[in-house]
Amino acid sequence: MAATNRDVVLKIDGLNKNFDGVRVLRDVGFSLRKGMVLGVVGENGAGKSTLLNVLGGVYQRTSGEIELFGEKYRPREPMDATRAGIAFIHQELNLFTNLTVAENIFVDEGIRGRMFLPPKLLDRKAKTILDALAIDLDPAARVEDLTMGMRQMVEIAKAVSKDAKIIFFDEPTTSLSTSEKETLFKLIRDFAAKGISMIYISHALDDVFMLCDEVLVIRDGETVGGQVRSGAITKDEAINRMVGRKIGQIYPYVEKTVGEVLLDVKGIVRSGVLDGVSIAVRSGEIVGLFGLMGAGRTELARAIYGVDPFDSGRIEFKGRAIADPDPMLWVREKVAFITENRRDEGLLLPKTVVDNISLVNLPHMRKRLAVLDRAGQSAAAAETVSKLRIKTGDANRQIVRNLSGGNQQKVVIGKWLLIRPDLFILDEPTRGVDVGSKFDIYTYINALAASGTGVLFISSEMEELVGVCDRIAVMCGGRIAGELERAQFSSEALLKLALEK
Amino acid sequence: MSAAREERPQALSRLDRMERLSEAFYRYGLYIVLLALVVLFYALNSNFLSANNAVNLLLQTSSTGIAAAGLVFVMLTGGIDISISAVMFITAVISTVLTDMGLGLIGAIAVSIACGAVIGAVNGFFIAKLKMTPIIVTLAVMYSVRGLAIGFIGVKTLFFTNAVGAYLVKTRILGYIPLIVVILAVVMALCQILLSRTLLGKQMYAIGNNRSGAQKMGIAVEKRIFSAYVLCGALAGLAGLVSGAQVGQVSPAFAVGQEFIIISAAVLGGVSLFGGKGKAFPGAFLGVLIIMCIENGLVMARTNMYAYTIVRGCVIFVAVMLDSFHNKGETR
Amino acid sequence: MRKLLSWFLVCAVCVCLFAGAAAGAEKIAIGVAMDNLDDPFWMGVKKGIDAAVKELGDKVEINIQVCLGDANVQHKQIEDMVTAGADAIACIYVDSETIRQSVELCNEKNIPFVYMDRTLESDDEITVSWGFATDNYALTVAGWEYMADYARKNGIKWKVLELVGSLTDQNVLFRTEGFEKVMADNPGIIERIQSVPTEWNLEKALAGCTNALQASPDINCIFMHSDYLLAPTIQALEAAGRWVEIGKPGHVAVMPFSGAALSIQAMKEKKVEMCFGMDTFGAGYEGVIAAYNFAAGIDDPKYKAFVNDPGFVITQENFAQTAPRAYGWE
Amino acid sequence: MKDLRDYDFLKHVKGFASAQSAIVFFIVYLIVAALLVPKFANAENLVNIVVQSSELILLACGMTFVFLNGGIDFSQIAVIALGSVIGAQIMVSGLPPAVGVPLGVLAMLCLGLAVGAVNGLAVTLLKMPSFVATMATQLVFSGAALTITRSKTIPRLPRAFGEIARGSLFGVQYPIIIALAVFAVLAFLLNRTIYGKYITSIGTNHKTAKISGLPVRLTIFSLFLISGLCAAFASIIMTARLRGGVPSLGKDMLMDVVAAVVIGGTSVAGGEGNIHGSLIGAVLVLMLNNSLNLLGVSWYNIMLCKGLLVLIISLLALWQRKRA
Repeated sequence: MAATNRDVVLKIDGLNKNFDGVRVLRDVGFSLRKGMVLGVVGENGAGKSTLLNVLGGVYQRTSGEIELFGEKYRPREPMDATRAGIAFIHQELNLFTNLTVAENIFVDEGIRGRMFLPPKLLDRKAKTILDALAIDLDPAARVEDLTMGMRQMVEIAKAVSKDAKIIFFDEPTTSLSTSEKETLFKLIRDFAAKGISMIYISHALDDVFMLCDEVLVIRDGETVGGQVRSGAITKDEAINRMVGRKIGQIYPYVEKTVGEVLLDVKGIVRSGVLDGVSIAVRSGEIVGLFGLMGAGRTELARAIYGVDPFDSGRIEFKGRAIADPDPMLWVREKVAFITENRRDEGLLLPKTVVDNISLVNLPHMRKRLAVLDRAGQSAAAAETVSKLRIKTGDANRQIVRNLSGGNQQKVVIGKWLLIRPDLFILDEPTRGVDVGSKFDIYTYINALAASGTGVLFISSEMEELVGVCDRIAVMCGGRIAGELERAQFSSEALLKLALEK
Repeated sequence: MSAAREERPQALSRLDRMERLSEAFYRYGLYIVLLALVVLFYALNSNFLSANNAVNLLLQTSSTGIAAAGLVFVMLTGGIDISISAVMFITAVISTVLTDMGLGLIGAIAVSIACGAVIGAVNGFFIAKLKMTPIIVTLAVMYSVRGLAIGFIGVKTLFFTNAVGAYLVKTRILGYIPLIVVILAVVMALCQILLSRTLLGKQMYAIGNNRSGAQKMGIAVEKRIFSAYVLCGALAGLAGLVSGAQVGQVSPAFAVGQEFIIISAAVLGGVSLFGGKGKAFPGAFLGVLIIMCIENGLVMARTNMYAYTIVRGCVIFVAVMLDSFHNKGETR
Repeated sequence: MRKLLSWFLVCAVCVCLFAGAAAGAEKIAIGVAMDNLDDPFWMGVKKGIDAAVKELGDKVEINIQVCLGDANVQHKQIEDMVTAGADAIACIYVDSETIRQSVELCNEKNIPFVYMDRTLESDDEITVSWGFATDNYALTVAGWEYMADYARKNGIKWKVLELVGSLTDQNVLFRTEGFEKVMADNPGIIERIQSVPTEWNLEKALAGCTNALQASPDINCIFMHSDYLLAPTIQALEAAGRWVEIGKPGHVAVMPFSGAALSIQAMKEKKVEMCFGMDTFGAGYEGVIAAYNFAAGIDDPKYKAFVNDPGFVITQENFAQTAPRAYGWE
Repeated sequence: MKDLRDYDFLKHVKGFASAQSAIVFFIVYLIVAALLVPKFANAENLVNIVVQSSELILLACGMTFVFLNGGIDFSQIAVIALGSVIGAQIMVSGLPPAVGVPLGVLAMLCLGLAVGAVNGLAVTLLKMPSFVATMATQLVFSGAALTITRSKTIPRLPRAFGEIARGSLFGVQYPIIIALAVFAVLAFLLNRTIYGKYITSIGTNHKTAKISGLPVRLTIFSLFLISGLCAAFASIIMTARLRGGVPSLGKDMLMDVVAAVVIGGTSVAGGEGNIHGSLIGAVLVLMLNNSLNLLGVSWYNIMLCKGLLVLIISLLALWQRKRA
């Protein structure tokens, strides 16, 4: 189903993007022809989503040229992209649960030239769009009552209602059932036939090869081997390009004596998210938890730490059962947890470095009674700043909001290190962090493990886990797909387990 | 693997059924409560259900109903406006003074709506543009407007018993429907149409549901919130005119504390304090009816005269508790 | 904390120093503490005060404060006036019990304290210099006796709806007691059907009145504690089609209290049988003059005994002579 | 010689940064009023103002704690009214003053805690927005005050109780001593203890605080207890001053309290603010009332000034925060 016409719809060359000094995209170039489906694959954090966000006007590019239908294209905000005919189906959908399907489709711009939008008119208009796409959805149904798959169909219908000529899909199939996936693929083939071009990001390689005309592999923000016809590349070769060997990034590995089981989690179930997960972490051991987007790693960590509820399952810590886990309880048990979302759940942005670092260990920073040991706080903060090599001004006055991403993450780690944790759960600790800070973070983790602390290291970057961990559990679809000992480590093996469908 | 996928949608639907059950109770609960109240008070005093008591009830709900309809817009976007009682006061004052000077009814209605809209715009400016906290802004505006209005007339009590006031209260359309009830019906209809049939209304629901999502999608969030406060002010202005004419006398303590009654009526009517949920008609209207039934019923049942504030406080507490349970607010 | 307090004291002291002594005041400073001004009745009293002030001319420096019915605010206002060097205090107090602390304060600084419109007896703890007030109890009894005779003459029984003002107001309580006494004296003739609380809130008055007329259509007399509540009552009666001249079917006898313009107007239109009249002008005028005399040390026999003005009852018969005494008379 | 830049005299007191704006307003207004308002700037009047501001200081301190979590407490007024009534009831119920007065005072404090507890539970467990929950409790408990006394003042409380408002120690009146003592304790709690850090951290970001193991629910619950307790202390002083249980006590103080806290620099968004500013804000509000009264400005214009003042100062705070 090769694209018949030759005219290029979207041309990109030399595109760069960096965040806080970290180069996320390095002169990316490719072209998208009319009616063509371009598959973009790569590890998590390789820069796939950033690429789409730049094209979709969510982020501004640092440098490089983008040509859309032959003219220069510089989107300032998502609305510019929509007006230019580009539609963006995000991984977390952008819908309003209190409105109906039809209302969601027309809520941002309504119907041209119509002041009144009676429900009957909206439903009729929406029905025509849905029928054109052979989507059997009741336009009057409230989005609240729809499953993930149906909601995705609404986003797509919304894109088509703006007569988008180019549609970006960012990990669309993570929480779809097989039948819902089939309808999506049929839809994409119809769009292609109608001359709509699409960029399809997914880590489900089988889907990509089956669906896309051409495939582009991205690793560390660089395209590897350029656009290739999907027939001309095997799955293993694609994985190889995706994985490759990272030059210059060596991962410190330290021999550790592994002690008895610290954390023992059995059969955690949370309907729709976790299907009976069991995992154990021993003292002095770094257990990696790998998985792709939507595999349920973050949900597992949050369930264990008591931030989110779960339906059933047993958690034991140092042999004692923990009935209903709660952060306050874990802090008393000296268990630390770094969340994936650093800005909203890890830091007090408007407060100073000292306030942030001494946040968790506050109960122990006191003189007599509850009097704050201010000097102790500053001393502990200063020690952490120097030990973790955090680049910051005067810790008492420096506001955390103004620190770089890497330094902010170090502050979060520092805050937990103060309680000298016996168990440390880290969720994507190195995401969006410069290479130097990444290395520092690995050394802290190793130092911790060497001193007998158990570490549960959650990441979606294989090299990192392979380099640092003693054991890696791989999650897929809310379940442990398998565990690899250090001897059996290989990116290919990990990816295979993660991709298992 | 795919088996796991298959069985997940069923799991969701079990959750949905429980959710839908509470949703249904929540939506029809209003009618049940209203019915229960009517039956209770009918038992206590037989002519509670007499025809002109019903009209009298509608009359009493009109000014609160008009203001509650306006408040729905603001509450949909997740905000609140407690300056509405001061707006009612200042428009009652202005329309009394102007009608004494010869302004007609239509003029009075226009002036009241315009004056309310201006105050709404002030609220909107501080809350939408400068993103300040609605409760504090509208509290400050409430005191400023009431002070301004009393300054305007000097510390006197005005009588709104001139021709326009009397006309507004006395005229009956088609023989028995009071003009004020017609105004209430028109306002309720317009608000509900605006909410359910226009883009502005839809976007207000959207903003209340997911403000950052609306922002990302390109909806003019600031403008919509600003217009919500203008609408709320305008309708509070109209409510002030109606209430002033009904009571006949506008003293400096006019409509003090009315904002809490209107807020609780809206919340009782299913308008959520956390935004994104609620209708003007039947929602807010039913809420007002319930509150008026309670007040009216209390008088009928000759209950102890101090119990009013206690009952009103309990009604508000229960209404908001249900709302918080249902819509899970953040502890603020 | 230490730093803050030191700053605080430094600037307080420096301001006092350079501000120097307040201008020497030969004039006599009179502080007038009023409850509220939001009602024609209070405006009637103010007319009296303004007349007195005009009469005393530049011999007197007046400072009128209103406390919106908040006892604590009134105490502070009197404290402020005393601190600012008032020579006499004339006061319409909010709360007969809490005002005693302010009187004690004035007694300490031997500043004469004069009450207006609301009685306050001296006793071992406080000494009140003088006061002018209406004897609400006597006035209510007189008015209701007139109504009782009226009922006997026309052979009707009064089924009364009592619109209660705010129960923190001493005068209002006397009115209820006066009414209850006459009701007790004329068992068959006067019967209270319902008493509706208004807390001086007009919406409540309107709703209460309307609902009461619904609940008991047999009501044929409305006794209200102030004609501040007359307008909503008229609205309610009009809505029920019962705001008609005396003698017409469905007529309800309305008994407004204190004699505002609306009541006088209604009597002119023969829609109201009678009205309790209070001498508000006297209260204001005499109060300020007495305060001035005590401050200036003038010994005027007129202001020896406390005045407990019996007020007057305006009826359709004596309308021509007594109505002009009402403050609502234009 | 220490470099002048180091000599930042506010540095020592941590929660002090934004009290600077309050102090500036205070001094500017003091001087303006001293010049323009006759009879304002004399020692006796200023002392009178400070003593009269004791109850507002207490209420403002209590409200500051609730503001720090981005909430608001409307029910302080009900605590004042109901506290006054209950305390008075106990004191006049035949018990000898030596027993009646302390018992009455204790009852008032307990009532403050009880109302605070109800608000705290409503906000933390029932997840109700604080402004509506405290609005409802305000209506319920002030209604209760009117019901108990059938809105009649309970008169002639024992002289000993009256002394709380009139007596003085080394020339300093008791009310201001009580106010400053409570202020000192609360300032110490907020700026010098771990509990204070909990409050500001939770106010800044609920999620981060929760995940860092801070006792979020308990702390927020305690804020309403403190607000209720402060209102109880204020009620004691006001009731003692009037020597009567007044069911409508303090009914118009809400705007003064909010004005005092906002002038004091406590932002309404939560997590930012200080108690020193509220103290200064309270005295400033009293100065405003006193000076405008002396000028003969009528009460409704004062009401207008306070409303506008809150708007303007919130604007300035917003602008300052944007610039910082």
